Amino acid sequence: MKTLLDLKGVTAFYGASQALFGVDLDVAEGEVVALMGRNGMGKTTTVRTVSALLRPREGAITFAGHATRGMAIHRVARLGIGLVPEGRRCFAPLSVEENLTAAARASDRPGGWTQTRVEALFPRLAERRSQRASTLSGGEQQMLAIGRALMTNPRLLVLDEATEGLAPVVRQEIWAAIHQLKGDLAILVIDKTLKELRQVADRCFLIERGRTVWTGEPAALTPELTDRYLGV
Amino acid sequence: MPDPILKITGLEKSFGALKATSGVTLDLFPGEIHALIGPNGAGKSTLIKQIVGEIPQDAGTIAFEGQAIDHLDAADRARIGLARTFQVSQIAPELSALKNVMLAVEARQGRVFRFFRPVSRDLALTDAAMAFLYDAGLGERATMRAADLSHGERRQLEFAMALAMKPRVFLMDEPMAGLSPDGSKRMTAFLSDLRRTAPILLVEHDMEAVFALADRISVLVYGRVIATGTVAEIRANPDVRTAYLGDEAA
Amino acid sequence: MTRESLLNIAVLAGFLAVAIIASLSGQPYLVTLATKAVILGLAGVGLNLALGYGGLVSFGHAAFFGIGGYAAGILASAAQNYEPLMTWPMELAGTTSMPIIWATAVIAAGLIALPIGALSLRTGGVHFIMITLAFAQMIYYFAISWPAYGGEDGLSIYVRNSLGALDTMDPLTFFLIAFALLLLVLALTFMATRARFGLALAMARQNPLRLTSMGVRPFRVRLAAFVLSAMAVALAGALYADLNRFVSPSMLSWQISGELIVLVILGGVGRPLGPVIGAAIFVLLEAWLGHLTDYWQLPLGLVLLLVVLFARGGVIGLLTGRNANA
Amino acid sequence: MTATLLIEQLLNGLQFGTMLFLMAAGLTLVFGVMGLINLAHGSLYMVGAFAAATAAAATGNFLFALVAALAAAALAGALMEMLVLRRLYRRDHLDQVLATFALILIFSEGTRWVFGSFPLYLDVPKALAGTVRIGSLSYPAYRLAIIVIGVTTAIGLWALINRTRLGVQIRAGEADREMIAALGIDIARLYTIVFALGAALAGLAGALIGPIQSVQVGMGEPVLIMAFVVVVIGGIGSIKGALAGAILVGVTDTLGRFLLPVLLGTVMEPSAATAVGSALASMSIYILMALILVWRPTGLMGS
Amino acid sequence: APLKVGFISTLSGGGAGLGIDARDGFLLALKQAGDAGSEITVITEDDQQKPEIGVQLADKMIQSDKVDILTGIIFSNIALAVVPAAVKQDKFYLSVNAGPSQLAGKGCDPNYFNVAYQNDNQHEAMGEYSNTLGYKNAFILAPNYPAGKDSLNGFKRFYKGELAGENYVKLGQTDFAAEIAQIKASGADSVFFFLPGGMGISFIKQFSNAGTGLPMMGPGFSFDQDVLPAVGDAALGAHNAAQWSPDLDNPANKAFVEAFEAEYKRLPSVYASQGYDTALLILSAQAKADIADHDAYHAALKAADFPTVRGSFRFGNNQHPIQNFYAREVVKRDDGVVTNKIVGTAFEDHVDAYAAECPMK
Ligand SMILES: Nc1ncnc2c1ncn2[C@@H]1O[C@H](COP(=O)(O)OP(=O)(O)OP(=O)(O)O)[C@@H](O)[C@H]1O
Ligand SMILES: Nc1ncnc2c1ncn2[C@@H]1O[C@H](COP(=O)(O)OP(=O)(O)OP(=O)(O)O)[C@@H](O)[C@H]1O
Ligand SMILES: CC(C)C[C@H](N)C(=O)O
Ligand SMILES: [Mg+2]
Ligand SMILES: [Mg+2]
Repeated sequence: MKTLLDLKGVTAFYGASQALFGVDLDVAEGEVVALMGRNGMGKTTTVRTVSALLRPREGAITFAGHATRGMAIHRVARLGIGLVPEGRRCFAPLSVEENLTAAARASDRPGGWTQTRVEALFPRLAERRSQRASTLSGGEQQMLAIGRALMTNPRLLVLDEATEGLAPVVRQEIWAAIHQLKGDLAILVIDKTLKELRQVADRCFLIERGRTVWTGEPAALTPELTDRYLGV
Repeated sequence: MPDPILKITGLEKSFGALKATSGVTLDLFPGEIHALIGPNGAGKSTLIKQIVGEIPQDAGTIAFEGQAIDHLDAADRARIGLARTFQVSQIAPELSALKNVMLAVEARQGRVFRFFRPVSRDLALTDAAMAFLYDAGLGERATMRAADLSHGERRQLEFAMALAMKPRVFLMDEPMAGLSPDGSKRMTAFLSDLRRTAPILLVEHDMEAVFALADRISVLVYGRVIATGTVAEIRANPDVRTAYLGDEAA
Repeated sequence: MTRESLLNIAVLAGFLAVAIIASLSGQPYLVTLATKAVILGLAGVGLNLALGYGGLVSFGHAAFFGIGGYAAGILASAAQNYEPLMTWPMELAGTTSMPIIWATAVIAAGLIALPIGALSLRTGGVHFIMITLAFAQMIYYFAISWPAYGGEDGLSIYVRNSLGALDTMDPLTFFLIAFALLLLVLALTFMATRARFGLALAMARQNPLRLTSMGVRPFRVRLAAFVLSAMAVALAGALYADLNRFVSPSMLSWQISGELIVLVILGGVGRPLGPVIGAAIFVLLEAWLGHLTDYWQLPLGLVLLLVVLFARGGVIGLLTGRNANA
Repeated sequence: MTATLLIEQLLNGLQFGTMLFLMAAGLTLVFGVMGLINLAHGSLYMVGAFAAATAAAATGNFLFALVAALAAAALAGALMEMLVLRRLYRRDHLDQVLATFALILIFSEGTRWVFGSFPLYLDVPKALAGTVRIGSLSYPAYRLAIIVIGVTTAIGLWALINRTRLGVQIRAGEADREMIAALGIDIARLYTIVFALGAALAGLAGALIGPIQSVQVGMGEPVLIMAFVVVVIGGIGSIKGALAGAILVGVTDTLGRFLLPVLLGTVMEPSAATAVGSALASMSIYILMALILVWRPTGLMGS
Repeated sequence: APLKVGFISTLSGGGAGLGIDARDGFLLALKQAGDAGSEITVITEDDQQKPEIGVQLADKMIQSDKVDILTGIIFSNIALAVVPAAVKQDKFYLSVNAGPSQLAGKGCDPNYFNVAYQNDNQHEAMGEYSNTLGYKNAFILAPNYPAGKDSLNGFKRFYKGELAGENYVKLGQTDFAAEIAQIKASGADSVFFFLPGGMGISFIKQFSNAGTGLPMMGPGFSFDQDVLPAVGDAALGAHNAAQWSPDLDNPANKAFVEAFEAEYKRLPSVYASQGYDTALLILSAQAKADIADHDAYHAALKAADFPTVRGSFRFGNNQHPIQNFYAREVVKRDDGVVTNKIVGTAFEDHVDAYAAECPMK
């Protein structure tokens, strides 16, 4: 399979403090990759460098054949990265519908995402169409954030704790959605529920203190590994 | 049976046509963890906001230790002993984690208008705050600016501040959210003991934690309590399974 | 000791040195300039308490500056003309004693700041900026059209007010008086911002919701900061009136509010000595550039612009880096 | 007092209000939508007026003058945004205050340097000179034209912000700039456009006001303060609010100047009434603003 | 003997035009004086139209620059802040423009000379001349500040008709629609207004647009060379009163106007003429006395022995001018320049209303 995203030896800093010490990560077209690690180990930071929200200090990031270092945020996004950020970050004063419209970008491939299709995936959003995002419940906001990322018709969907705060049924819906999307687009997912990650991921990356420490298929994730790197 | 420390009767709140809470009646007894679960948008956070006085209810009454507290504002309610954690961390980003917690200690003591003695030399304050940070698992990060903490670390800070208030009742809005699996495990153990200090009304979507912790569970759907009972009862309740749990009841 | 505290000490010592050397070498005007910078710096320190530490961007502090000025002007001119200040309900005479004038200025400003603050604090953010402006403008127009104290023409004091046996007309003496007050107010604000109150104020600025949930009403904390800040600014106003031996409504104008804000930002918001450095730079630039060209505000604007673009955290930020006060 | 006089004064208030609206609209856009406090908005108004006066002097054509004003102000705005303000979005509001204060100094003194210290001349276009009869009232045609232009602009702008995708993206950018960029939208360019648009509106206001007021250095700041009052009364970021606020301020100010002395005249002697009345009138819009904000802390249509 | 003059004036911001004209007139006279002029060092500073800054600059000039004479202030509120302290320190203050009543009456001082006028004069002169024009029902208008009140009082002191209305506007106001509507409705036969600078420009344009056809009048300030180029034809026909006019027929004035136009490429304003006369006054004193001898210098100033562009000029007991006031009309010259033309004399050798209160002889 063709590599879509590739990170090699990425280091990154917040001001003077280093958060990433050498992350290697790659995602192939249509593949689901799970990024795992304890709190504060650098998962979000990694994802931020992928989206160019944070500039890596060293290392190389390529997406769909383009080196993204130094590119403007919006250009990187237009290469086909749809970000569902940690903490949702819906546009608070805008309505649900406007949140989706703001992100909409026509697809270069057939069967692109539209508001109708997003609302079919999350019927709750249709009910709340003209409500301000700031007054949505936490779960509703999460659905909106995913819908919004899909509206950009990405080749890679990045989900940073996308099931946080969701009711079990909805979480199952989202996992179901991820299963559905799988193959259609590549997905990089960060989540705390190992059970689900194991089912959906093609490969897993473990990171600790800003370094990739292990890569492999979920089946190879031994209890020793999870105990050592995830504490369970 | 002892008297409930918190008793909510017939609480109503509408946003326009939407009934966020509708005739909610609920109580919390000393020493217990009462979990509140329900689908997203069911009104759980809204209920907590009403209990702490952040949004006024349309009807119904809230009693704390047998006294109606409806006339008290949010700050008053905090002072009589209602402590809350927020679903989205609320911290002072430019202060260190330690100072965030020190303020909670200071506020509990009710001594805010002190203009002369520097807080950093107030060992009673710093030591107490430090202890709460360690309880929350954040001791090593005490001097970091809160803004520089990772998401999960902020959740821990949020929790440390609630502890520092030494409240009579905890109202926790999804304390597990954002914690990694090991963090959740530690938190579960911690809460399990904490209930002896003060009872907890726990809103949580992490069913593993809820089933492990809750003495009682109430299920809120579309602003109504559709069931209250023990873990076993709720797990077996078919309505709850379809509305909320799905196949996680198993 | 941090770089910032070293710098702070250097700045204060520098002020003192400049004034004394200028005075000894027969350059009284330089002493006057230094005094002006000290007084504006004092006003800035007061404003900084609300603006920097409390996050309350008041665009109306000229009101308190002017109230301080008018307290000095009215008391002094009544005393100089041997007219009673008021005859009803009791007879009150004017005075030229600085301490009484200072106390009057500070108390008057505090009393006026209380209702203004209480009403303004119902709003926040930009609305707060504008409502404070509104109150200041009301006072400004009142002063212009109220004939009793000179209206737009203002009020002259002629001779500086007195402090014990000191010769206040001597530039250096007056400088030292202002400087001593600056040190006092600096010390007080420094302590307050490091004490429990300062912590609560920081939280009120950064996360009022959290402060409320801890059982403290942000409103009260902010109001206290606003009133204290107004009082310090009024003290500066009273000194400024004495420096110029003159007060007029222009002390109450929105331009003054704006300049005070600019001083604070220029030096460094939320830094104890930021406003003092800002005032020194502003006064120096004004005096120096004014000599060079009629269009001196053009280079002044450019300098200010360069400072914002390239010095985060004002001039202090440029010299010492990020605020370490986490 | 006759009904005609009252109607005329209401029209005057409306005209003053629509003029303020043009200023306030640009401010509220930049302010509410981009989250930027732009004190130099008054300078753009001045730029518009000077450009119009220069163009009119050169060509004698008012339409050409208007176009020149729009172009000059938009250009000045775009440059201001690209060279200075762009670097300040992520910063504290206070840095923006200092930077735009500096820009006022630069623009004012720059203009004085180029055009001298004396006011310039700009006349009402021939077609709009004179008065129009409305019933028993004859009213300056030019002022009526300002009302029409103001209201039309208000509607157009409202539609742009609330009814177009561009508007949605702009507002999204205000809520979370980084996030909108992460969705692939070139927020920097978008902001330059918005800023230039706001600047052009200020320039338009300056050009329109040129024929009836003094075209001089420093003309922008008093209007700027009034425009801020309007923006805040109306609710930040709301075009509808800006229009409502502008008309409210315009009418209050005009009627206050006219009615307060008369009203006070019934309880005190005439010369005192005139003086006290006009003092109160000067304060009236600030009193209005304070009352509104105490009653509705985020303004009439703010959220 | 060498002399140091401190010239504090408004040189930046909206009011800069007036200060710049006064300064340019002042410097022109010194330049023309050749050697006598080069003996005089002039230090100019910008008061930014703020009284406090004026005071600070005066302190600087007295303490550091050690000037002998201060002058240059345009606005009365600044003069009131600066002058009393300066004259107490035994410096001469020569006013190029501001003439507040406080300094003409009880507050007069031997070290204070006003070379322009007392503030009320132009208003009084217009009040007087309005009777000649036959106005019977004037509407009068000024900003709500002390100088505005003095203005209307000065006008009323000599005007004999009825008042259709009296209105104070906000200082700095630029939209006068409300006032104009009131004037229209008042049945006035004329309107008198004191609105300096930008306020006047705005009023004149708006008033002429309103199409009332009522005649306008005012003090010279409302219709001077800082205003007229900006209002174009709107002011044509308006009457105003001043102690000087560019067409005033005397050789000194002809030379002045010509030289000023040649030097600065614009017509001089009344402020320029006042600045020019002030410099001439200093030059005349220089010729007679040494500044080191304060009394002799005072006598030389008091003598006012200089070729004024006003035709005749002398100081009264309060050291304010006793001079003629002319009625002027705004006209368009053949070359299209809008300017003032003398159409009559309002007062001859007018003494201001406060002179009697001044204890000086
Ligand atoms: N804005 C910031 N400034 C400084 N340091 C930061 C900032 N954001 C994160 N960090 C630090 O960088 C490290 C990695 O943080 P990151 O957010 O990537 O962790 P994470 O793996 O996503 O954790 P979590 O599961 O808690 O979200 C942490 O130690 C954190 O304290
Ligand atoms: N201010 C408001 N105006 C309008 N609707 C609101 C407002 N606040 C909340 N709501 C709506 O009320 C409902 C209840 O919201 P609430 O936040 O209480 O849900 P929740 O049970 O906490 O959900 P979650 O588990 O997802 O956090 C939601 O549908 C939400 O959209
Ligand atoms: C220019 C003039 C209108 C100045 C006036 N004499 C004043 O005192 O303000
Ligand atoms: Mg993370
Ligand atoms: Mg919730």
